[in-house]
Amino acid sequence: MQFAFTDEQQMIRESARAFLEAEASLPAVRLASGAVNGYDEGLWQQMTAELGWSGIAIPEAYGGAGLGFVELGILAHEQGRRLVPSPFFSTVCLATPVILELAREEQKRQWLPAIAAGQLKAAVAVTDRVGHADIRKVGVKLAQVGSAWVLSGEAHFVVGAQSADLLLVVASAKDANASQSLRVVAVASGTAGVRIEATEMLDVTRPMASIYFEQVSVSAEDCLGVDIDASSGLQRALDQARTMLAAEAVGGAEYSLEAVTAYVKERVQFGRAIGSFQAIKHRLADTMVLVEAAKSMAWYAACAADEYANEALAVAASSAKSCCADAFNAVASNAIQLHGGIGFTWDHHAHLYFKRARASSMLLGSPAWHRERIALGLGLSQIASVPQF
Amino acid sequence: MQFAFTDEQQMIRESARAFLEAEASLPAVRLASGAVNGYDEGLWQQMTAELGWSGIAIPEAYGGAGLGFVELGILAHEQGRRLVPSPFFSTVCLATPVILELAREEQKRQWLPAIAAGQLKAAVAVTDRVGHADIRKVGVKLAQVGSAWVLSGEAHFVVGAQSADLLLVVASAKDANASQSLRVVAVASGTAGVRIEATEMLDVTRPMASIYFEQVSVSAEDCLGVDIDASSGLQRALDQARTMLAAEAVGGAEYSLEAVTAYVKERVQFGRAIGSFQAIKHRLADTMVLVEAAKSMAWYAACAADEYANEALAVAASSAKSCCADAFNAVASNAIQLHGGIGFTWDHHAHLYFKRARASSMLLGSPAWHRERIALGLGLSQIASVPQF
Amino acid sequence: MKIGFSAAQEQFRNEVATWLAEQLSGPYADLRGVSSHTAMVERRRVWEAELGRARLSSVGWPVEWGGRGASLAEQVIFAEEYARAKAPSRLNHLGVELLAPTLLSYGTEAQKTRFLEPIVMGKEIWCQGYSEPNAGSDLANVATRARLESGPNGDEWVIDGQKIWTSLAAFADWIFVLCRTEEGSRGNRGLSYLLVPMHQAGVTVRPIREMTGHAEFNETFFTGARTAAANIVGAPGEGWKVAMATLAFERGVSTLAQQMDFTNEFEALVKAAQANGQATDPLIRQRIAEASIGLSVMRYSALRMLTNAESGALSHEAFTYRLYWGVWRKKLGELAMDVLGPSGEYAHGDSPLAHDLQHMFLFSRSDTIYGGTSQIQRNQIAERALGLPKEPRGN
Amino acid sequence: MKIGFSAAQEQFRNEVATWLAEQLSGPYADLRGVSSHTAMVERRRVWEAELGRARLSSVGWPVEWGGRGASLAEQVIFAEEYARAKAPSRLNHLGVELLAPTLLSYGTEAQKTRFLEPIVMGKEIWCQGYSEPNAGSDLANVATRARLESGPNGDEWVIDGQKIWTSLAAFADWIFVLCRTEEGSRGNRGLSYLLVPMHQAGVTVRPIREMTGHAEFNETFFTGARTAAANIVGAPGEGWKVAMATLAFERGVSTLAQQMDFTNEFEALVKAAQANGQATDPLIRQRIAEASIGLSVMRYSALRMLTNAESGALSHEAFTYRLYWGVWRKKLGELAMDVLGPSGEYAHGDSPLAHDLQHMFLFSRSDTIYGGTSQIQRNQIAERALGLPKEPRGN
Repeated sequence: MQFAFTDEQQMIRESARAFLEAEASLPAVRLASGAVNGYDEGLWQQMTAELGWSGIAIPEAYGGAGLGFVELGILAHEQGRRLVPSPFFSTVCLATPVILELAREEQKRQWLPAIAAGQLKAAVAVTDRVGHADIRKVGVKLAQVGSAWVLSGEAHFVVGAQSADLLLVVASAKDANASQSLRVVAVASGTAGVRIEATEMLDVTRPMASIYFEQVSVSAEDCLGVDIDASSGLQRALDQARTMLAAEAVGGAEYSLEAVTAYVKERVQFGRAIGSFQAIKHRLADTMVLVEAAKSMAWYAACAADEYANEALAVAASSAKSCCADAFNAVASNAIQLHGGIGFTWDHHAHLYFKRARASSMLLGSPAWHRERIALGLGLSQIASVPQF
Repeated sequence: MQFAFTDEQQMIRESARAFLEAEASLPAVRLASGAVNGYDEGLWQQMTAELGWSGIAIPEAYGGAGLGFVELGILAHEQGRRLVPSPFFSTVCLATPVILELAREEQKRQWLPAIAAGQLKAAVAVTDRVGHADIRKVGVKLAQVGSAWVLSGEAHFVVGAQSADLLLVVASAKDANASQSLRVVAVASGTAGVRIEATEMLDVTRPMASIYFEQVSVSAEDCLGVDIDASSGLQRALDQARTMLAAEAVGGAEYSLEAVTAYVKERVQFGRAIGSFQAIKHRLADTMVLVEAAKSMAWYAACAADEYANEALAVAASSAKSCCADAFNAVASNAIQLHGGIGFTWDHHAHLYFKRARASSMLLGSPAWHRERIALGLGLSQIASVPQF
Repeated sequence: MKIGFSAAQEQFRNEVATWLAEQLSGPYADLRGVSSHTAMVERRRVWEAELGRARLSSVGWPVEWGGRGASLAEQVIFAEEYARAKAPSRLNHLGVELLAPTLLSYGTEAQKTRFLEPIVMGKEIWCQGYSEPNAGSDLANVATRARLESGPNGDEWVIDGQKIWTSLAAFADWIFVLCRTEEGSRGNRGLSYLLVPMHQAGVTVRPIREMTGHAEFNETFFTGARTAAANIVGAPGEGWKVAMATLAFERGVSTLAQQMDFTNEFEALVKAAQANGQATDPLIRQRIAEASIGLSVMRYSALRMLTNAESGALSHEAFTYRLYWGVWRKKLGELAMDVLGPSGEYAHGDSPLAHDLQHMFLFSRSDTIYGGTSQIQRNQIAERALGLPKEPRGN
Repeated sequence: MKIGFSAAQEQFRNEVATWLAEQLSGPYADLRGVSSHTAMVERRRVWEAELGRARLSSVGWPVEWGGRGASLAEQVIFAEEYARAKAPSRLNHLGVELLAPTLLSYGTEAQKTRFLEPIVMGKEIWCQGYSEPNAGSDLANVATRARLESGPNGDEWVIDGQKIWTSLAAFADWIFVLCRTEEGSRGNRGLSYLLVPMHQAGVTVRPIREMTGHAEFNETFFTGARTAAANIVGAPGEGWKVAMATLAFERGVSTLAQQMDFTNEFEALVKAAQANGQATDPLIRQRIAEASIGLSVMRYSALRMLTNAESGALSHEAFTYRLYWGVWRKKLGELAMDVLGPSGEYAHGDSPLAHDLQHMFLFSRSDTIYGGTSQIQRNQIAERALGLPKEPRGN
């Protein structure tokens, strides 16, 4: 038990912060979000090929640094501070855990070194049109037709799909014997019958797309793993990704608080810095309480992503995801309020954080959905009516 | 449309306030709550026989003043300011509307003039052991055995039962043909087989009791009305009583706010009246927003109790009940906080209001129960899981 | 105290509803449901004139100024029916609801004669020039200057400075401006309330893009802008008093129109929740019920406020009303997004209904900022309604 | 960063758990679950001594003072197991957790020798004399006076004044008192930190009945109370510095014990909700989940805080922790009452479980008041952690 960063972790954090402060200013972030696929490929290459961020949590055997989710979380947190648009979340925080949990050895050897080297970008397609957070409600079907397999249906809110080389598609499978299971199918993004439609989102810093599968032929080998239901491994990987969203949210919340604190020290009204008014002071104090609480949760959950078995991880991940999302929403909302009129304008950074906070809180399960999941995890008996997303 | 007190209503308010300020100081209220049956019979006689409060909303034909729920609400509001313990709520705000809605003409002639004159006290037994707010879950059964009727079961949280002469017992009835209905049965409190057990409550200002019915023989004539299901009329009467609880809660909230405002102007810390600190000022401002909102709702609902048909009244009553209960709870809670340590002591008035606020909010349906009822009233389709109380 | 309407009042309701239905299904069908500040401006000028001709522009005004001298109850009815008919939001609401009452109280006879008729007939659209970059919450810190100069057109005020958050400025014909006319004065002294034509070289308008993506507010720059010496309301140096009176009119019957817009937004939200199944979620239901309670609170608080205002008193609920609705609507916005779920995150929603709700959510973030932040509102309540000590100014 | 425990640590856990289980099912079975400040005092003195003999009174203390020099992880483990075993709440927590660390930092060798052993062995129970009727939030306003006098027993401090909210004073043997030793001094200057025996004629204790119906706090009156001149911690006039150091120890490992109590309360609430069906109410479930998140927040915030404190820094989470738990527990109390429903309104609940939850609800109203109100906490956070300007004192 050692609930503090090691020296190595501290160093990773400091160098990541220094790098992003130099390379990912907020104007640059805005520019990147308007670029093709919504991110800056040059920056991405620096982050991956040069700095090795994409391989940080990949085992050394597959070309990574062999570290864990705490180190990955540090990188997610620093990118969250800057809202850096990049394929980092989709490829490194989401697809990589899915591969590590579910893929066969030869699949790992094929994909992981390429991800670690910054040469492969991946996305996970798991959400249906409504946005259900329950993986039993995926919108893609995998059907056995004779000896062939066919993928059809739609996936939505797929983070990073536009730029992905590799799509990991979660599908409900029915084999020739009509037995049901959940599968993850690897599909190259250029495959015939796969149509990727970029969707314009309120949060411009995290591009998403809808993907339509029209009778896409795949083979049994395209499934991750061999003949096993993917639910348990997928759930674990999703929970790991949720802990990374939590760390990222804390980064955004932390930056929002710092920026608005600096502003209220400068802005003068009634002949005083507005930060001298107790109403402002107390509001920021309450905000800081949320941020500090979220930090504790995010790092606890990052540890859990490494150390805990599935059920305990589920509770930790849901706790961190909802707690950090709520905190980020509240902080970003307060930041607009305390900036006054200027905080409501397009050119100010405040709304970018506000929109990212909301978008993140709706990604992979809303705070309410996660709280219901925690209740279930606490042993409170199942009920009829649960949040949809 | 005239949403302001008439001169007459204004006069009723002023004279009631002056009377209670003279006769019902907070120490007197404490004393009364420790008396037999938890109230001051002398004060009650003044309120009824002398001032005619118990007959204010009873039609002139039955010895009352023939006014309505707005006037009754004014009296409830003023008593709420002082937390006056008395049979007023049980007899005048609850039992009287039940009688007016459901009783036969001869029953009205028997009871209403006596209530108006302060000679009859009544209570309504409607809640089961769990405290369900749904009248379909009453804990008393009325069964036809041959040509006789027998009452058995329990009622709990019966306001004013200790002091009541007349009990109006809500029972689910099954007649010889096994057809079900809801009935209200009038039972004198001394009847054999009726056992009234006073229950000690957190809120000492509103005495309650549990009533046990052990094979109590009644006749068909003891039922209010003739052979009709009482649900609809009972619901209306309960909704009218809820609007009076709302008015009473607003009175308590208003007084709490006035008292704590006066305190923060006097109490000095750090060389300043604590009411000069913006944190305190803003907290009280937010509190006042709640109180003013609650006032608007309470008077709207009191009008609705007179003017609206059942369904619209249900929404108005539920809105006012939950809004005013939430406001009173918040105000009373803030009052303790802003009084600091002294507000937490037994001898200070703050906890009396705090406990009354909570007790009232749980009486005849919690805020959550009422909000669900509003949702239903808005046409949102029925759901499986609703609040129990 | 009574909430029902009389038969005569219901008759008035019927008349208004019929007229509106005819117009909005007939010649003005294109304007039905138009709510943005900036859409279809020219058509809405025509609509304003139509309302004026029917004496429906300001039913509460005296008959001699183009109104109907309607009672409070009738004004309530008009506001309800106007919103129910989904009539377009009032282009000239600043003229009708703020400037005109100010002129009726503080204007000269000549000013009333000159300005009221074009307002009531929709011929001149007004905007408001109060806030400045350094005079937001601290409005008395106004720095825009005006000086009286003689010239070929007689004495004129010459105005220099910058106003901000001037909604409607992009097409307004006139602006009422709070500016400093006494050199070296500070705070709320030495200010004057001027009426200035927008269509002149000295006035420049620059739209401000908001976080909604739209530009409903503007910056307005004055560089040697001019207006006749007579276009001052109240005496020179008494502008603060007049400006505060104008703000008080924000608590007028216009609030009822706004409430009906809120009701429409609420109903859209309920519709969305029913469509996507969220209406069966117990958590969402609670919040919908809470929002519905808020609508009633606002309605009956406004009625109390208006009734009390008739008797001249600024009563408690009048202080709390502004804060209440700002907070309420922000919560409504959050509820709307939770109802929509992930698909609410599409930049323009996935349906017109979703788009409107999303826009409401984003725009509502300013509801606790403009026209006095919630922090300023709480100061006002604490100091003026509760009598707590004043917040000290800095140096 | 790692949250799991090592094998050696799990071994220590096992040892502690076994010892506690033996004691609390054997000789001290009567003390299991005793949590009130004021219950079974004499028996709990014996228990304190038992803990001392087992070197479990203060496992983190140095070995020479009766502790085990336990690591932070081991202290966490001890706190967890102590609470899990439902061992009685620590009678001498003010001595063990506040005074002793203060003496270790600021006391003379003679004071350590005199006072530490009776604390660790449970022989002398301590209480705290800080707050006064006019020195609550404004603690520096202390008015209790002490002057040095010569007498038959040598030089002694003679103390006059009144303290309030002195929990445990009814049976404590000693009190540490903040008092004014420089005539005419104001604010935080001229104060001293004295150790005063309670069992003397000059000390009178009067219980304060709280809204819970119980009297867990007291007023303590000093009328010519005496203590030896040597019983001062730090120099005369430096009492403020010492007192503040004592308060900082409130953020120590004792917080872990408190958390485990919170966990027990939370679990009782869940049990009640399962028993009466409220656990199937989606609204209640959300709030239970939220409360559970708060438990994790507190646990991991405390671990961050303690880890950082080891390196000497008072970090951000240390400022926010106190406010967090006060607010959290108040919400837990409200949730408990909503879980219980109408039967929670019975004066003593309708079961022992309900009674405990109800008492927690009522008592929790003071959690945002005592030891610095939430308002004071927010000032501290804003000024010390965020660097915002200080609140000015009056006159």
